[in-house]
Amino acid sequence: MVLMGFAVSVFLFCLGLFTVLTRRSAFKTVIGLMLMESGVLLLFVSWAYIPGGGPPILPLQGTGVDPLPHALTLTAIVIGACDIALAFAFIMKLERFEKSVDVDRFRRLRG
Amino acid sequence: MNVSLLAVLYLFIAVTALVAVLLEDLLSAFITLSFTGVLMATVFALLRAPDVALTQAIINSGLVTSLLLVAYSQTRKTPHPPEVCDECPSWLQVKVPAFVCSVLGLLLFRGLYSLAGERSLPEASAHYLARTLEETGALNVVGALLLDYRAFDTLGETTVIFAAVSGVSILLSGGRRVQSGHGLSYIVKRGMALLTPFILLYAASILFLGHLTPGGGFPGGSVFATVAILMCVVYGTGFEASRISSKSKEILEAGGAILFVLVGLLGIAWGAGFLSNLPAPFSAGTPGSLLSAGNMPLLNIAVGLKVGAGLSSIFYAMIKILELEDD
Amino acid sequence: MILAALWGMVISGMVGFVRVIRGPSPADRLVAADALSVIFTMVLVLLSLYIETPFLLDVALAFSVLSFADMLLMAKYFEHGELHK
Amino acid sequence: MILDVLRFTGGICIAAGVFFSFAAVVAILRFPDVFTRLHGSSKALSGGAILILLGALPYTGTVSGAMKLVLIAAFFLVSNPMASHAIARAARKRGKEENGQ
Repeated sequence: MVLMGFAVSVFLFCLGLFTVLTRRSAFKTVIGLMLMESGVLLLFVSWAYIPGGGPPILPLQGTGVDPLPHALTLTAIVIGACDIALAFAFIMKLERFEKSVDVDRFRRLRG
Repeated sequence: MNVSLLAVLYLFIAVTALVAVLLEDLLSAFITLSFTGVLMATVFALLRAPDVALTQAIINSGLVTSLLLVAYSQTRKTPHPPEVCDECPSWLQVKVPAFVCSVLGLLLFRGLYSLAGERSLPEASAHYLARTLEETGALNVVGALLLDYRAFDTLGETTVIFAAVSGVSILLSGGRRVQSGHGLSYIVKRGMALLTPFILLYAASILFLGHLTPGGGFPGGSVFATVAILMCVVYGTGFEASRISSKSKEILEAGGAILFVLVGLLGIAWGAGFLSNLPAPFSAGTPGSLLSAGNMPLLNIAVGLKVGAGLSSIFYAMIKILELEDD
Repeated sequence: MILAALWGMVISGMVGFVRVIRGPSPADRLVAADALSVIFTMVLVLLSLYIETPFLLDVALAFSVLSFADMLLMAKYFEHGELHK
Repeated sequence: MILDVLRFTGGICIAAGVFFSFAAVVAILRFPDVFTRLHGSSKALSGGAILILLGALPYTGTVSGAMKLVLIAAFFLVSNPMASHAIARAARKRGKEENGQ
């Protein structure tokens, strides 16, 4: 069961990477980044599950699941949302200057 | 724990993600992606992570979708490029990236396979689960981790939010401000007027009960930001600007940061260290009551102010830009 | 009982998702998204009954508020073509 | 005893709600155009969701859980028709523009 979660999170990560590598629209790139982030979140939470554990809210009945990855995941979700907002701001600004959302066209960004 | 239900949900997540990547139409891809978000929230709920499920359902499947829609609708005049590059040779388009990704996936899965053995609580987590009530007075262990044991991390995280808000505001500054009162239809306006107080009350309940039930500053602040987004959508941008000006958002956000740091400095003044909770003058109170867990309600309010004002000002900065004067 | 209802809602969600994939126009997809957001909220409610964790009702309520906001945003984007009018 | 009767009634309500939700989904899949799909889905799904929420009431162990269920039902009663109305209006306006010009 844990392995299933790992498999899906690896699949999401690789699908996101594939999207970033192949798609030309900048929005699709952002979608790929979001999928990669989702894969990592799923990995953390599925790893934190302990069979038979309850949610980490006191008072516990029996044992609880591992609360530490939950806290890290919560932080990662909020920071991921801020990242994505910043990415959109970049896309909107680039669209205004380059008149395109094609990632291949953003030549001036090449170092 | 129902394994087959979990398997079906995992499969559904994989299918929605695949469809979101493969669909040409971006609007449908965004819709599908928000479904991936809520299915992941369901899986988190099934894996007994209610805090993460709440935050995921609010932020990753709700707020991010609205940001996607706004960014897309602002750029929809430019034609969107074809899915894959025409000039490059065909083997470079799909086959090589697919091969690289599958090899990477196999390696990652092989690496993770060794983690999947019999799992027991690590020492630190067992300590948190056993002694949170005594050391912080809070009932929500994840909230206590965020705001007591690792409060310094949370301060850093609010700094990241501040950096993102200033980045978005600087990038999207300039251009004319659009203030229009053109919203949705009359029925939606009246219905929204009926709903707004209840949504605000619900956001406040998530925010203030963060140390007792799942919730806290991050989800609560995001629901507050949602109210600003809804007002902006339903009544037009002019109404939202007249009610909550960007100046007052700035003041709220700065106030959240200052409150967080002041609560931390109070711990130093007591000689107990930055952001210390129960060793400082805060009292644990009765476990389970509203005013318990020392400084955690204060820190929740600070984080909620910061996140709510920050996310709504990001949304407002995105929605207000138009073409530059010369267009 | 609750588990059977949960399965029924998950299967309804899967069937409705076919319309999101197939829908010829964006409006069809919007309609399907509106329906599916309600169905997923119900999945969360039934799940909270199934694993006997009343906190999960919070997740369902929050998701219903957020999906409502998203639907209005999509409808407005769709009606005016752009958002700031 | 009385809880058993309530739970039995609630179970019937949940079954009816699941049936209506499934009918709504079939309507989305089978009906020919946007407005008939919206008609089928929004009505059946509002009713089905509220039936499920009311039927779930005796199954929650706590009073606060039951209050939250009532809250979700009330929210759906207001918000779901509003969203459907906004979508229908937008689709009609879009359709007019595309046909007119």
